[in-house]
Amino acid sequence: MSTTETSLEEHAHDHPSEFQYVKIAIFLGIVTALEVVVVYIDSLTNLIVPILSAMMIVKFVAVAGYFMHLKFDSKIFRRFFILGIILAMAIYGVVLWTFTFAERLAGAAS
Amino acid sequence: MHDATVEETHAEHDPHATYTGLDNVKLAMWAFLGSECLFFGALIASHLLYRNRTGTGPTRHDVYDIPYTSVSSFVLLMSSLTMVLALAAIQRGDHRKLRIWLLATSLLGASFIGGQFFEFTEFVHKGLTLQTSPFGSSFFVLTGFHGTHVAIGILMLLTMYTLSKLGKLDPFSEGAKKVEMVGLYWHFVDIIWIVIFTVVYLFP
Amino acid sequence: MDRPLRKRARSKLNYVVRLVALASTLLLSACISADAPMNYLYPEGPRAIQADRLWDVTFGIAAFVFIAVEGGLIFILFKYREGKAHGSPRQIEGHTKFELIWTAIPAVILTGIAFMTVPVIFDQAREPADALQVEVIGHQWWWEYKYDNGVVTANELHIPTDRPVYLTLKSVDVIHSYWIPKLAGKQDVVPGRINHMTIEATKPGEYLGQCAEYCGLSHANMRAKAIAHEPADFDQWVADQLEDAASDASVQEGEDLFMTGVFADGQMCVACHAVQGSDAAGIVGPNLTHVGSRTRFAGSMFEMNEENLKAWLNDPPELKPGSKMPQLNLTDEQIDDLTAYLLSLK
Amino acid sequence: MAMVTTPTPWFLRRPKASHGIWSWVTTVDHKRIGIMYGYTAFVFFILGGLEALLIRAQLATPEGKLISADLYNQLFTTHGVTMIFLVVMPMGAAFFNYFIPLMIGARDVAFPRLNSLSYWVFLFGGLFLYSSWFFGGAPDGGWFGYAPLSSSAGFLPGDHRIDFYALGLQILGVASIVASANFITTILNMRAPGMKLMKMPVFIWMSLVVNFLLLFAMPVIAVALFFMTFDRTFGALFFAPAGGGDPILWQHLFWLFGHPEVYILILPAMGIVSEILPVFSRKPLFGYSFVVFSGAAIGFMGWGVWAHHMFTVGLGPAANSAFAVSTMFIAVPTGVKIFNWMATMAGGSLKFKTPMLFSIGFIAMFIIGGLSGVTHSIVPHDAQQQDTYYIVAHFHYVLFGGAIIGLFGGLYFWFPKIYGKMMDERLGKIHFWMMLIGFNMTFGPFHILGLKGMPRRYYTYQAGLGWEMWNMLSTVGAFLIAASTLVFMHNWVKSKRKGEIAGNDPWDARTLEWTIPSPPPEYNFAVIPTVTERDDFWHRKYKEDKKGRPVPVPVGGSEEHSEDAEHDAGHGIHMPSPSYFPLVAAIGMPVAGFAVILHSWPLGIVGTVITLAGFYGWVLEPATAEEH
Repeated sequence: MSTTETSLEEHAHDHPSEFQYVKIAIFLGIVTALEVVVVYIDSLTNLIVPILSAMMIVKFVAVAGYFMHLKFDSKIFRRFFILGIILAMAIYGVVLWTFTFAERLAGAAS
Repeated sequence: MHDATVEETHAEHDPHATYTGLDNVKLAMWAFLGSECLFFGALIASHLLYRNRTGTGPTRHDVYDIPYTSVSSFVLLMSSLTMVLALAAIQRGDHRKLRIWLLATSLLGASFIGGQFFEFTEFVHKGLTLQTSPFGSSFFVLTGFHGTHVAIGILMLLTMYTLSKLGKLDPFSEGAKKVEMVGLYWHFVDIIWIVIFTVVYLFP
Repeated sequence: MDRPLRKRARSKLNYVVRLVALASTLLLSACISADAPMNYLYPEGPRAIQADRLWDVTFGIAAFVFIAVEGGLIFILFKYREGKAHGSPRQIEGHTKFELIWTAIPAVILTGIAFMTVPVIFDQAREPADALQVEVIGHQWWWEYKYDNGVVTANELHIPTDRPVYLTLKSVDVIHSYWIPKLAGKQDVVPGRINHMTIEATKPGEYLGQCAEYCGLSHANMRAKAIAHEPADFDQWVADQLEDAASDASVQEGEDLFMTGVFADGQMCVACHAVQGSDAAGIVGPNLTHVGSRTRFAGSMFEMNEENLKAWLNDPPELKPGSKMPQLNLTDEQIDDLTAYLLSLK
Repeated sequence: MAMVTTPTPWFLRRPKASHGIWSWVTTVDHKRIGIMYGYTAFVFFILGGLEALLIRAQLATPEGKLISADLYNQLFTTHGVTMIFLVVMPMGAAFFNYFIPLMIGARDVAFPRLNSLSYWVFLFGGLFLYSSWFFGGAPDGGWFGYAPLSSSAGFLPGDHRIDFYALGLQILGVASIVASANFITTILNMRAPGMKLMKMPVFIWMSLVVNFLLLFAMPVIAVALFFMTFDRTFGALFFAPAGGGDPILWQHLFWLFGHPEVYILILPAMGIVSEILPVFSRKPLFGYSFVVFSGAAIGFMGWGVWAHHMFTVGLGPAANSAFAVSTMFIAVPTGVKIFNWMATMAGGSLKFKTPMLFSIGFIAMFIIGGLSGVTHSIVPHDAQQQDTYYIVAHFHYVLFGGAIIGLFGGLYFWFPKIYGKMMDERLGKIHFWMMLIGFNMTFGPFHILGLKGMPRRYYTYQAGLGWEMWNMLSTVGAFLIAASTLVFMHNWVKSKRKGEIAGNDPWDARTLEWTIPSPPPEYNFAVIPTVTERDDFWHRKYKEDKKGRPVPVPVGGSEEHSEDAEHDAGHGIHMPSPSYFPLVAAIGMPVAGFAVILHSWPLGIVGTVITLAGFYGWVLEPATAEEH
């Protein structure tokens, strides 16, 4: 995608070509297939969550960056979106943390 | 939806139309999508909290059919490709291609929803309903809200299709903006499914 | 010109008077404790005292800040009122050093408060050694107590003095909150979860409490009481409670009604209430084994006496909105018999 | 000017009424929508106030017999829901609507029709909530609607009261989300040339923060309310402990919304006060950037303190400590604001007009609320304070002594701009002192009641606990507040009719809205201003001498020029045409709400179809009315 790197924010229409879109879609399909394969590999027990998360993030970034043009559009859009994502992960993460904490306490008590 | 009126009142006096130079609708759309992250975040977090709370009902290992769901995930993923091709078409002013890709996107979206409907019925047959366990409640409400988003997206795609057919998506720069907004929404729904597929279905 | 100025000055004077009055009433009221059995600024148990010490320091700081800041505000209002100032004011946009100072000072004070608070939070969460274990169960709208020694009672928590009591809190319906202000801060009683709290009294006596989490129609009527005894008296109380209900021939009619009577809509006393040593083993309502020995009943709403009990049996939901105990359409005679029986259960 | 090639069908033609009720119903003018928001919020303020008076009358004496437990629970719930969702939030929205475009030099908001949608959705949401009084009773689970009391059937009397709560708030949430996206876009995109972010008035900054908070907080409560509705209506088990659900999840989701909500309520008032103080001190706001950043910091930190509402829930000492510390430190940016306001007044030439009095009252009362807030963060003692009147005292000092008093200040300040007349100063001052005294008399005693152990949400209390006198005092104070409100209403009506003519700039103020006529013309600015300074208007009027004192710029500068331009330009400006589709789209929502309550699929379809029809009309109607 090096040709698109040069595109400036003002030129929002300087998108990847249709062929590049197809290539990205094929890439996404392959990653999805890999995800499913990984699930069935028993020896990965401890690594499976990080591996799946990494692949999920790759897919996420590909769709947001290329199909949603975040890579090429104004930074403000990206900030709005990332703000939402980070805020959501932070607060819901803490919520889940307080639950596991309480559960551990309850587990110790009973 | 696009608000042509303001554009006009502004365009008269200000060639750049907005302070930031960014389109109003697109800015609001991204704000809305930021907001949606919090919405789906809450649904996903609740599901994570409850995914093992199955009571006497079936667990996720009892009901999930990973190969099946990965096919429908793939379908939704590909609908993002057709969506982006639809946008590229109208940006070239090619309404015929636009309509083809819009239709293709709607069909892919519809088959995803069809697949989800089938999956839901399967789960109910296996004894998992909204009332079975917190796992069931959170699964159906999360995926149900996602499905609702897809359905609304299909409605918007078909609206764009009809508008194009009626010649109401002109001039094409205005029309392209409308399609772009629908596209952003559509891709967002796809992105959410990427997360749901991995976190809800694939995580051990 | 002179009049409005004077008027302005007067209105500012009112302001000062009002503020001073408010501050002094606040301080004054804190001193009045004798008439307030639930005033937690006068704690009687170690945990409540520990919390109160944190309050004393924090309130002192807050009172100081209050006087300093409100005083500063009043000073500014007087000093810079229109006409007093010399001509047009200088246009000052800000002063970074001042800004940083008044960002830093509160931060430092608050850090101090944080260092003071956090250890107490952890300290109070710890289970004390050698504690009396009591399970507290919240019901809409009364408290049930189950002691590890087998005693089951309601509304009144009997405890020994100078020994920590570790409460295990459970709820059968909605969220309640268990609170005996003079002995300890409150702890929510959450259905599906198990919470704990420790209370302890240093002096024998009665300590009032109440449910503090909104729990429905009669939330206001869900009172509690802790009764602290000298250890020997407490042991005696336990021994009494463990005995079966005394059977007394003079109240035989009431007992029969209680055990076998079928009232409005097929209701029976024993469907909900238990009396140890009899066939009555209901679990919906309070265990009545020694109900006659309690000082209050119906979520501690009423003093236990003949008159109140009769009024209660006549129409419970009228006296306690939403009461699970229904209107049984008892005749006066039935009420008399039942009352006599219940009061005999000492 | 719109080229219409095919004739527009009648139902898509844009309405043209410019006078009368129909013109208000179809208006998309931000000023008219602002006024409608304001009046509606005020009507709800009266209703919420009457509920409060009933509550206070019941509690005036121990064992009060005025109202039943059942009615009391409905009253305290509706009082809370009303004051938060139907008074303070929409009153803030009224100011956003009317003054954001005026203060940033814009002709309208970014999406005028969305703006009208917000209003109608808000109105119908409010009416939907209040309709519950006629269908088996109002919500009675508290504004916080704790599960499982509210989420499971059978714990509260009445079958559908809580459904009205869950669905009503859901509808109101739609209004808020739509409005927030609209205002964020407006503030970022519609600013006059030259108005960089750090040249925006503080009120605009606070509005921006508030709208981001709304944008991110409303979806959280939406999910919680959906869960509640699913539990109640479709038998889901999200919060049902018997089925394995956890009621604490509700509390997390509720307070994740609920705490940012507190700042949603207070920040508009902080913005208003930050505008009023400089005007009546004749000095710029002290430490503009500190005030702005502390506002943004409050916005961020507001997301990290929610569990301090849950200290007694049993989250464990680690979580409690973490939230105690974060709660303590949110006092720092709040303190910064207070010190900056005081420093703004220091060295000024203070004019004690009514808006200024309210602003000072705001500061004085907010200090009390802030300090009691700090005492809540000492967790072991919060376990005593929690759910007592001490907490009630705290948040009334913040939300009444803070938000409402600040908003009243805003009303007095901007009334001349809205109606072109001055409000009566004498009545205004009477209102202020009555309200301030009544307020302290009502809520001051709550501190003492709380410390003496009186819990909240009690429809009755026994004698002999030391609460009698303070309750009576509080009740008397509540009626004093009510009386002061009557004075305000009298003043409003009287001044609107025959107040002194205000002119463009009665206060010698600082921001752009005072450059245009009062009331502003439909198009606001004949010529979009170009901004060079913070408080641009002030700098057009005054230069500074060597000592930094303001010196009037000689008359004949830019101002007269713009007067001329106004006469020329006013005719050529096309404002967005009115539309009735926002109204149509909004009507469908309460219909769908009733459908859920009645379990009626047909009605649900009707509601959805109405809303969809509204949106389709919206998309398809021409950009402007046909011209003659």
